Amino acid sequence: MENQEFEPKIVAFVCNWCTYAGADLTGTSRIKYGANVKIIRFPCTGRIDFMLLMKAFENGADGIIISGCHPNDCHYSTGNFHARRRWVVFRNLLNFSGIDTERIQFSWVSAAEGFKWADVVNNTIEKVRALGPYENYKKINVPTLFAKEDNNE
Amino acid sequence: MARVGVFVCHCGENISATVDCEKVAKESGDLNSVVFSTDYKYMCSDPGQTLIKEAIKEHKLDRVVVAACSPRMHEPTFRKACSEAGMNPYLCEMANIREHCSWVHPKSEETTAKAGDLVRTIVEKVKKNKPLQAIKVPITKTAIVIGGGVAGIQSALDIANCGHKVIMVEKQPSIGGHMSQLSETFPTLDCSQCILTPRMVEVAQHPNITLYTYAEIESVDGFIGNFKVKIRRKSKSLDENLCTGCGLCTTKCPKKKIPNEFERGLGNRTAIYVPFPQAVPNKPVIDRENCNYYQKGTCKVCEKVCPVQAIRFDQEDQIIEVEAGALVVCTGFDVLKPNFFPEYGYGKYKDVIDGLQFERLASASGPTKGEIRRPSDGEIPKKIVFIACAGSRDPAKGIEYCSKICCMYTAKHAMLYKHKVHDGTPYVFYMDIRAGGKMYEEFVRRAIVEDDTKYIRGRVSTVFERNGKLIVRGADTLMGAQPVEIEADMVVLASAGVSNPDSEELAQRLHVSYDAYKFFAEAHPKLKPVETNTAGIFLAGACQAPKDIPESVAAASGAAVKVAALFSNSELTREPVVAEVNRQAPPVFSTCTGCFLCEKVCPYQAIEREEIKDRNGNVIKTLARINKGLCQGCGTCVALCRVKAIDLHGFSNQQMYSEVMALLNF
Amino acid sequence: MEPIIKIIKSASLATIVDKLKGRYPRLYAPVKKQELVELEVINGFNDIAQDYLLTTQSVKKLAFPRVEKILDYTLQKGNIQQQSPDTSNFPETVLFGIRPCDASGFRSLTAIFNGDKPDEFYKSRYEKLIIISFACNKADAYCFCTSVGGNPGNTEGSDIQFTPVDNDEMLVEILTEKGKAVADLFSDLLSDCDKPVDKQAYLANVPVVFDVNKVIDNTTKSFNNEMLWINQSLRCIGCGACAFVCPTCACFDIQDEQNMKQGARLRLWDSCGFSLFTLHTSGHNPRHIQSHRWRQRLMHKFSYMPEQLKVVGCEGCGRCSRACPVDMNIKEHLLQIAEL
Amino acid sequence: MSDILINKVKQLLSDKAIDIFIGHGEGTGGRIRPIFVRTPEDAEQLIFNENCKQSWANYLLKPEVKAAGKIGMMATKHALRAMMQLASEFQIKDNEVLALYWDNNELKSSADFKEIEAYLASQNHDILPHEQEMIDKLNAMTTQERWDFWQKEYEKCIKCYACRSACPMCYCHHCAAEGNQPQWIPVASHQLGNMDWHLMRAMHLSGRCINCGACAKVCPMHIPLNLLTYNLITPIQQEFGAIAGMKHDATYALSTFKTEDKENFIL
Amino acid sequence: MENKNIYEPYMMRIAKITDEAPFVKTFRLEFVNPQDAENFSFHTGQFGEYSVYGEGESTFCIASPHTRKGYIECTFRQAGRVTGELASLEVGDSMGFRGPYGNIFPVEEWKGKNLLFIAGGIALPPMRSVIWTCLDTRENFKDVTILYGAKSVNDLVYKHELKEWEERPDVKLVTTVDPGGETPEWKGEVGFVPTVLDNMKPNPENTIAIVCGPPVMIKFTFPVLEKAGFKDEQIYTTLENRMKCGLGKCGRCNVGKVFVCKDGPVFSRTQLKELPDEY
Repeated sequence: MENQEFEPKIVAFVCNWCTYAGADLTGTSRIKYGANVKIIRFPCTGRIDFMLLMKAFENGADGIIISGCHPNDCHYSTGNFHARRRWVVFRNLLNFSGIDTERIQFSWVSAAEGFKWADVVNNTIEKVRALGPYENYKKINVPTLFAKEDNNE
Repeated sequence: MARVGVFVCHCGENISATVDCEKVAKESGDLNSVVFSTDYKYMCSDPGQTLIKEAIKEHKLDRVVVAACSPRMHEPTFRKACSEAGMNPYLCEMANIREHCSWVHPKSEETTAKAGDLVRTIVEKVKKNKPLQAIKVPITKTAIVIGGGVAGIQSALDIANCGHKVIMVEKQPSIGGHMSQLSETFPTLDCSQCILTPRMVEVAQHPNITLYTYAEIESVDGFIGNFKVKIRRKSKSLDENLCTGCGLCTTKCPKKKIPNEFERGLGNRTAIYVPFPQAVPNKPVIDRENCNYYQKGTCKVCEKVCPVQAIRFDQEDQIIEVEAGALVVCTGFDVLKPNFFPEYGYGKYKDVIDGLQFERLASASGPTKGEIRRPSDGEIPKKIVFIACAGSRDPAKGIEYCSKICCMYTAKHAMLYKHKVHDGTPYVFYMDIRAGGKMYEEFVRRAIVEDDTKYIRGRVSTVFERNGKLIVRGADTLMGAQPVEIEADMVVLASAGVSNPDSEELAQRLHVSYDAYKFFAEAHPKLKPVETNTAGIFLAGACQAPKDIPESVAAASGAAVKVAALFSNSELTREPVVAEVNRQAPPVFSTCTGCFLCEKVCPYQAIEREEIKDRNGNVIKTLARINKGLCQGCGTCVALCRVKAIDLHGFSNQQMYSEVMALLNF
Repeated sequence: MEPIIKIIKSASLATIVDKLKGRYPRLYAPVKKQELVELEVINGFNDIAQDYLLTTQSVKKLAFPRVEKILDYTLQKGNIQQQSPDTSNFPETVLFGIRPCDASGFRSLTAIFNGDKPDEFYKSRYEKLIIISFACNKADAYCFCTSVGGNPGNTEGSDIQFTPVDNDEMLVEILTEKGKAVADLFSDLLSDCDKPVDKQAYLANVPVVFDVNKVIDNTTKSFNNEMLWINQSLRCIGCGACAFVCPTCACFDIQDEQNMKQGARLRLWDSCGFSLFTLHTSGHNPRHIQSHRWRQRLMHKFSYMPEQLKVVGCEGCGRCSRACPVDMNIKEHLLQIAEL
Repeated sequence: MSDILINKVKQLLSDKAIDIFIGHGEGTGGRIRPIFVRTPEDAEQLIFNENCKQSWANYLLKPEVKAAGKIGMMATKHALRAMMQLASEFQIKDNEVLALYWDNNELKSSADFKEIEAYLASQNHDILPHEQEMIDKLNAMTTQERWDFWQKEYEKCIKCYACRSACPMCYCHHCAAEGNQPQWIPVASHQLGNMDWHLMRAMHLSGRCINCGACAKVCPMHIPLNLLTYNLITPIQQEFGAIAGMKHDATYALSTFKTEDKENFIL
Repeated sequence: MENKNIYEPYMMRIAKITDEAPFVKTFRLEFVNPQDAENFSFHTGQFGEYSVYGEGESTFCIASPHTRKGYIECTFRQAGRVTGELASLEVGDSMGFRGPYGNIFPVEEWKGKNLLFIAGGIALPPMRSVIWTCLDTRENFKDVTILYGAKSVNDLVYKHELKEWEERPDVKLVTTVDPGGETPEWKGEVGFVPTVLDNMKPNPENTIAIVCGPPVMIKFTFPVLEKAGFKDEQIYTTLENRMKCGLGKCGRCNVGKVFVCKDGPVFSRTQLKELPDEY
């Protein structure tokens, strides 16, 4: 029952030239999607530092969307190819460390794909909602820092 | 803290219909560092902008967040407004609460809350913004045009006519390119040389154009506006200043049986030669590989006969270094090599030729003076089979693309043949006829209807010789794949247009990217068709992909305009969104470790090496440095750098980190 | 107070642990965890490691934790509120089965933290510690407590000390009032010691390797002996393992962490072996090479602390050498210095 | 073996072919420790036996060692790979470091990258079977089990950075963990700070790890850190065809790309 | 006050901000709690730990003289995480201050003597406190000379106070900038501090020299003073090392056995000579 109430927090890391523009088109076309997703604009997927993804989970994100230009369409010609390689490696590392890669959705959304963006967002919301809140991080983050009781060894 | 002003736009009803703008403005006023916040009907309107400007002055704002539409729409507008109020424009950021919020969500608390989240995120970002200055790069107003084909000629003339200096570099002894080899051109059937040669001469005579033929690009360094280019002028063994172009040497040269490249091997030339009579410059070069003197040590006939003593056997290649602000690459294309078609017997049967060879046969200045005669015995062929898509659209041959020009020139060839051999029968095997273009379809129609060309839709499986005839065996797919066999006197292959054999090497020298077929890649296939991903280097003509003459010329003029536009200012102003490698006082110098893993990741070769030297000139450290002229600000290096020694202005680590923190906390 | 000597059956240890646990839920004892022996809260006697030399980490974390919050604050706009964490209610904590060198290690920490302006966090935590040590009946090649003034049966810093003696019996020394109060919990299990026990005979043999006073003199004199420090530290890779496992290393860092709503100022372990330890923002580093940092480590323990705090900053537990990735055996280095 | 080595090093030092030699020496209680030999006499302390598996490549960039002059090093397979990887990252130059290594019981010496590459090409570089077993075991777990496994391990970490100090590829003089603008990695060694650190380090070593295992061997808390980076070796080799430390001029796997790289996980 | 947390800062409010030079600012801080203001006292030469909540602490000297009560001032250059955040604070914002720590300039002992202040770059702030202390009790001292140098005209801090000192008849002020750092309007000296000092031919008679600056400047200034005849006990300086606690506990600021935070930061050259080169 609780999960039905649960509205996941999702951060979208997107490139300026394709997905951000695609999301603009979603807006211009008045296609609706969930308000859970908030977009952070990067110049290129190649700029997206894996540390930022880690920080997102640490600070309470339940899901992450990373999206950029389709291969060969990168505004900077190759940024997304480099990003893709890093994702392959990073996903592997996260998975190995027990971090749920199901909560990270990678996608290519072009400036023309307003519908696709809405789909990606809505599907991700559904998926993450089904997975529930990301409790693992919440357990290790909050108590160490801000709890009032003495947690030292 | 910083003094941030937040301006929430209603965008008429576009935002306020679903977002409670007043509430967003009020709540953002409670954010740390926000000293002023308000909402307004239309922020982008004149009164809206005035509102911002006045608030900046009144509340001494040093940061501005406009919560409105997409920054892709109005960021320049608001930055300009802030700049007019005396603020650094790069301290203004936009929160997109229209496209990413009000338009995609229903009217609800959540939608308003989301707008608030977006504003808070951008407020935290803008607090970490640093004042930036637009980057100014001086421009050397000289363009280098690489390749002297029709595209290069057009481009060079256009740029030169705008009043800028042009250096044209041509690999061959003469400019003119493939177009000078053509007989007539489709769809007008006007004489190729008649329209081209006057322009070739114009290039040679233009006061703004310096022409280097028999020359190649050795290296390219620098960046837009400031290229340093080394050109290798291959030795012509000739003092060009003395040579009058009388041609005596070429007639006296004892080596006369060298296959002439210009005639595609259908004619011969001498070792000292001018490629074709209308060559520009019309001065010979010595082909050292075929010259008796260079190969055997004796001869020097040309030297003896030269009335002005212009022959220089000891002349060496010369490297000249020039500075240029832009480069236009017009290196053209090549035709697929014959060994690609063992099944068509090219190279095995003399009467199987390619399209360019047919052009030479049909050319009035060609080896047969324009008569269509078989290379084997000089007979006039009565039946010619033209095979379109010889290599093109054939994944098995590794060429998946359509060479685009073959349909048209094959129709032209059939027409020319029919016009010259009235009782001849042209057959064309084709896959599809692609005749998009002004008067193109009509042209093909004419070949079929008026000139009675037999078009057979199907592929040719093999060509072989039987009783002195070339048997072309194929299938007619319109007749239910019925086998067809034609006894032909001659076969012409519309060989695929391919990239030049040295295009990959050149691309690497120019630092431009190229596709799987080694054609040069444009920066954007639609919106930047003549730009490359390296700023200041442009493309035109068939070096990008097979193109016909009008297209090449149009692209060449397009590239010329890009160059002229670049040269219209003495400085280039660029957005300061560029990466930078940090620098610190000695003994640290930088956190950069000099691993240079970033070097290869940069799409623009903007990462350079800087050597830090001690007082005695010993290198103590080698650090990465970003060339601001080349950097386009993608930030791929920033995310790669392990020590975070590189940061991207406008999207810095601090800014992005703050955004993530602000978005998720609260 | 005069130590009270008692005897107890080894078999009663389990009962003692139960009683202690009943009274002091925070009962720490060495627990075996694969290759490690860690000091952890135990649930019962069975959790306690049977056969151990030393805990991998020292016990200092109970009074000087890895991460200690020293300030709390909220970050509302225009209204920052700060609050010092409450140090008055740290729970009473029993350290059971730690070694004499650990117990005496608090001497150095106390000298640093409680001298001058006392550090409430350390002071309050330390006051709540009840230290029940076990004298060592074995030692390894790294042990050198006897060279720095300690011994395997050193009672300094302990409230109660157990020493295994013959016949499955243990000698119990009740050393402080605090210890006496604790021992009252299991006084029924204690029997009087009818004849004097030669405790020494049951202790591990840890030969004296060097004269600590020689070390103190020679380190003090050798500050400028660059080659000495370079040769000793050439293989030092500059990690902080030695400092972090050391029972007396007290250097710390202060850092803030926040989540935009609230934050905390934390005191964290730090190590003089790190190159960043002394790095100025300008890039200038007073101890710019590892040999200087190694020198600092030895000078601090064997020159500065004896002079200023009147304690030698080393208990001879040998943890630093065991933890050292490159086998820098401090005993050897000190011997070298003693023999200068 | 030790005798051959000692004689060789003596000769190198007396010929002034090298100024300092990094080799294996006898440590406390049978441990192996690195020793630095500057004179032919000191070379007597060198040993080499089946326990000498450690790589000392992390010393090649240490300022004090570099200041001693030309470096010679007893190089294990991993040390040689570290050299190649360092060379590919422009940290050492050809003919700068003289490596001694055993090739079929023959002591070879070379400072030439090509020779070392040829030797490396003839060797097996797989990670050890028990390490692979551990990785497989972890991969067979559920995500939550893996999380729990690693949290338990991270909890132990005291952030002494021995893993970083011992790693031949962690040569950055200003580690990202120490960057504080922004403070990417919490300085505190609480669970979160520890996890951040280890994940970041693993990511930074992806495609660069030469599986010497030093990080895990030196960890005073016995955290199997090497598994984090080892686990990435296979995918990087399979997906991108890259193995670290085999060529002195290799391109870093994450500095390049292929248009056909895997993307089945991208919508 | 018994269980006082030694790490708990005074809550301060920024009363005034002065931009001194590029990336250099001066804050005037007032105590939020009036009780704190009353109990607080310090003496020139001492320093403190200034903190931005959420970012951390940073060490600077107190740049105002103890003769002026009710507030303290600090001047800092924006360089790291904490100073970067400090620089973005505004008048009215809260910050923390822990202190005062360290020893003091023995101003009492200097009574009746000539004073020669020599400062370079961003090292004028610690000097400013003692300069003002002496000027506020001007009658206690004889000649007061101030030599101050910076990289360029732009980098000179306390420009308005320099002007004030320049105009005072009872102070001799010499300002200098490094060669290349001068502007066309510059009327001061051009040259490095030690060179300018040498040219000034300072008279050691009954004079105390107080030197403060980057390590390089100090290293080159001492020999000049020595040459001029200054004895070690006539020369004072103040050191800076990285600090965290300010209480002699965290273990990083020591120069040999001496903790800069406890035993310093003020040292006479006699003391300094006994210390190893660890600063």
